[in-house]
Amino acid sequence: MSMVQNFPFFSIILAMFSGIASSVLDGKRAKHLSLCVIAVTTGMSAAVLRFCMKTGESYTYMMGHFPAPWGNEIRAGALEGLTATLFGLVMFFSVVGGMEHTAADVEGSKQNLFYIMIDLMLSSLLALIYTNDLFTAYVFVEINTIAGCGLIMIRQKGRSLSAAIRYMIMSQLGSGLFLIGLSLLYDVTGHLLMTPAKEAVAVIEAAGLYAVPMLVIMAVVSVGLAIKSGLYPFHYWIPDTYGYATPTASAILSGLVSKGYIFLLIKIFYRVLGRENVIASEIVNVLFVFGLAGMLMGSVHAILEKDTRRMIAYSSVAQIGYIYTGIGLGTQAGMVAAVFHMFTHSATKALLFISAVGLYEVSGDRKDFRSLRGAGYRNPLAGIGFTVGSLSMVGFPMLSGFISKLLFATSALQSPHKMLPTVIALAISTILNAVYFLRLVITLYSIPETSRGQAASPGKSNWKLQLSVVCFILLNLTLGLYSQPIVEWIGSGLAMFD
Amino acid sequence: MSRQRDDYEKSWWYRFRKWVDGEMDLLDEGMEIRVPDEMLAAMDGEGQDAARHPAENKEHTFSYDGRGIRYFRRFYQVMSVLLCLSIIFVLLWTVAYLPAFGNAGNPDNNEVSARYIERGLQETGAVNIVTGMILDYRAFDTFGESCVLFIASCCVLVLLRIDAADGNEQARKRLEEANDRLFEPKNDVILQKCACVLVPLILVFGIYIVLNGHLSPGGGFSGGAVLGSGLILYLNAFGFGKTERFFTEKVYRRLTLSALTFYCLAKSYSFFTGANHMESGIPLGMPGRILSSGLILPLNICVGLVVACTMYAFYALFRKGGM
Amino acid sequence: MDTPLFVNMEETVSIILFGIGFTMLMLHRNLIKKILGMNIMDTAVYLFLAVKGYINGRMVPIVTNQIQDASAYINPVPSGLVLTGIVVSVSTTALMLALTIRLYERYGSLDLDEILMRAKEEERT
Amino acid sequence: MKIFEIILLLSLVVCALSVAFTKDLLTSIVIFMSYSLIMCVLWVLLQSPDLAITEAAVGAGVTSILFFVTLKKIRAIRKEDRHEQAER
Repeated sequence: MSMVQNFPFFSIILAMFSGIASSVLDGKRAKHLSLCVIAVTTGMSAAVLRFCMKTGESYTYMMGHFPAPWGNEIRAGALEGLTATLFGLVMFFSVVGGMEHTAADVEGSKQNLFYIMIDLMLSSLLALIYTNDLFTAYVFVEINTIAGCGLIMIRQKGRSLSAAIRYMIMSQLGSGLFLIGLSLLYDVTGHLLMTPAKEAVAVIEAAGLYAVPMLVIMAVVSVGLAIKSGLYPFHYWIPDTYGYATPTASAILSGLVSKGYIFLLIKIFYRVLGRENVIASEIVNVLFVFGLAGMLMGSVHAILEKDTRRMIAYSSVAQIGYIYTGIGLGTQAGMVAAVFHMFTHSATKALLFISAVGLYEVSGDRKDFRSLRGAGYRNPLAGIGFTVGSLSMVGFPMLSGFISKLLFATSALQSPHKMLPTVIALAISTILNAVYFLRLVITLYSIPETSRGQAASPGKSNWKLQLSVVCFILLNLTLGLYSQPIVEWIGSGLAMFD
Repeated sequence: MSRQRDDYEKSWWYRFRKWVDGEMDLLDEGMEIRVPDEMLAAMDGEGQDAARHPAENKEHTFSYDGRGIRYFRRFYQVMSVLLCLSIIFVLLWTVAYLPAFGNAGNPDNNEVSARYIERGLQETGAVNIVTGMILDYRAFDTFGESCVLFIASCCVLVLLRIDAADGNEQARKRLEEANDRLFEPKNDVILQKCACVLVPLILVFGIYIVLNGHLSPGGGFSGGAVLGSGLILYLNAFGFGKTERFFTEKVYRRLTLSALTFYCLAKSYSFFTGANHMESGIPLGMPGRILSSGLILPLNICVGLVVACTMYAFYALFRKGGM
Repeated sequence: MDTPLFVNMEETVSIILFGIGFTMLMLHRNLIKKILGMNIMDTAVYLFLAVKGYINGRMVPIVTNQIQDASAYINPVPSGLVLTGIVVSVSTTALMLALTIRLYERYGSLDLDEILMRAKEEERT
Repeated sequence: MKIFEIILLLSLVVCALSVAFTKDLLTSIVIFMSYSLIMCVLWVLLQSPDLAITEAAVGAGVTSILFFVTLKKIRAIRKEDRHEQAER
């Protein structure tokens, strides 16, 4: 067994341990520790990705002395490595970009607690990505939820407390449904590890037993995770949550946390329930319909919104809708598109949140987007970042959003029944996206009518934010320009799932 | 500039520009500013005026808001009741198709539980099979669970701890208000006498549960909770002055840190050796003895410490915003 | 008496309890009631799991008299899962109660709708 | 034994419903505590003493204490508010 194969385990344990150790460090040391750990785990995930691409197959890793159906297990393949690497990058840049604001938003003696949340969030995301055990997934879903709640309410100003309780209530509804789904699944299969559970499911399906319970399990698990990731009819907590948290937290919550749950859902579909069974059960069609509704309604809400950060949050609702539409298409190409859009969205949304903060800084921190008029001149780099993010969301060529829209359109063409609604919704939603994002961009570059611009402090050189904006832009361009190999990696990673 | 069209104000471009400026909505009615016609018709004359000029008369707009919210709430409630009923119905329908209760041939009684029972004693050294399972076979879950407890206590710290060290006047005032213990009658004799008898018993019982986790029902979690409730009783009877002598936030942090660190290192060692097919080299001892079953006993003690400290910390933080 | 719902009456009851808890968590406007509902929902799932481990006429999974036969003891797996679950639910309960205290300090109400409305008003002014 | 189990299950449902419909918060917390205890007895019947002991310590013990403290805290805050209003 080569050393690289230990890396998934090392990265999870390292992140957890740094969280535990941060409880006795002061804020500054905790921050450095957390940055180091994020960088190291990202490097490890990249090594795992390289290893899996080289050997061309995935591997499982025993957590303890006991093999598959008895002990816990984690599993790493190309898709896991890629996702973990990308999540690590996004997390690192978000933490760097929002650092100054974190220091301002969080009380002095509670700084280290913020970084504990970040560390444990990282470890739970990694565990959700790598896990091969359903109950481990449940435990880490809970860690993820609590850490997310901590990240929201650590800025105890504005509406963040009421946003946090709303978030907790919705998440607990989701967790309850997910847990009862797991219990039912354990009841009919007798396994908690994904590989033997899948074999048991295949036996059950072949014998035609337990048809009703299987259907209900699929429905309940999907609905539970959909509530937690904020699919359209369950999206009420999203705007408050993303709009009032500290910038790092908004970027991480919108970019990574909801994606972690979606990744888990895809993993359960492929590795436990079996893709054919899920497609045959019509559950994907339900997800498809809600995804389409989310695509349209999220954009409409965003247009009616005046606060920039809430606007970006509503746009997240629309993007989550895209991802579920991709899953709902039920084809391999649709799944690839969904995963690619997951990456696009986590890179772009984090960029938008971080650069929006950079623009607020120079415009006197008011909520209304009109105060941003001319901010693009006062903080040029953040303006460029925001423009790039908006264009990517709209689907401008060369940027990552364009590729994912292209993938959605081509995959829609392959499934005849769902082609028309997908393409129409894609077109309408693109236009709506263009309307509200371009409005913001125009506002940024219009000359302020009064001399209010001078009143607001001209951009202090917050080099950390600038750096992270540059890195995010580069990440976005990389996803857009080198999409071919990434799409191939996703394809081969999904193939390893079976 | 020279020539402006008469109907410029109605043109789309004008509207678009206004909308870009955020002064009106692209949709004709301006959703946030004006009230739909039916709503206006339903209101009386005074209300109509008020609704037309929301800025002038705040209270009336509020009543409109209230009505909208009430309609929305009614709709939301009906929909949620339907949703909940359908969930219950669907799950009950599922139960009808599940394997029968208490039947040995059910799918969940398979080779997994068989191996836990038949070889658990030899492989983990624990007489209590459940403890052996959660601390050895499926130890990663249990480690995650301790982390849930840890992060929850961190969140409660964020929410309720009040720091007066900065010399912040407001914080000090909040600290005084938060400590409601000050206003209570002290030295309640009945409570103190009872506590004198009960606290040692509870603590001894808790320690027994923790130490015998691998031999009898119980273990770190239940024993820790018992210990924690014993401490809470002590606190209630004798006040913070007594407990602060041996249990401050510093002690809490150090105990939790060392227990979780030991847990983390021990489990990392066993995961690492297990995955790389090496012998762990930890003796399992004679099954049934108190000093047996390898790492399970120290792990139980660690978990017990963490749980006891966390439960006490929850209570102290709820009570006075500090420890 | 032989209907499946009666044979599986423990499961039936646990599902009903789950429904009650779910409805309370979703619909009750009082935060403390919501949290109670969450607890009821969680314990209902644990009851469901614990019932799954039971086998008629078998013993507690603690090795006694050196008997190590799979047909002597009940299934230990659900017990382990529920033990983990109970601790998870007590942590979330503590967190949500702490949030409730802070919300009450701030907005002076336990009613979630009222809290949300006051939060909105507070922002407007 | 079956009868005893049926009675316990029915009383669980009754307790849960009365937690949901009781107006007074303190009463509903006490009922919730008894709900936990009934659950604990049921788990003893289902041959899982590990669960029963944990539920008795955690569910009926610590969770209920936390609920009581929260309620007490809220009442204290309410009283303070009233005092302040009276002073004005």
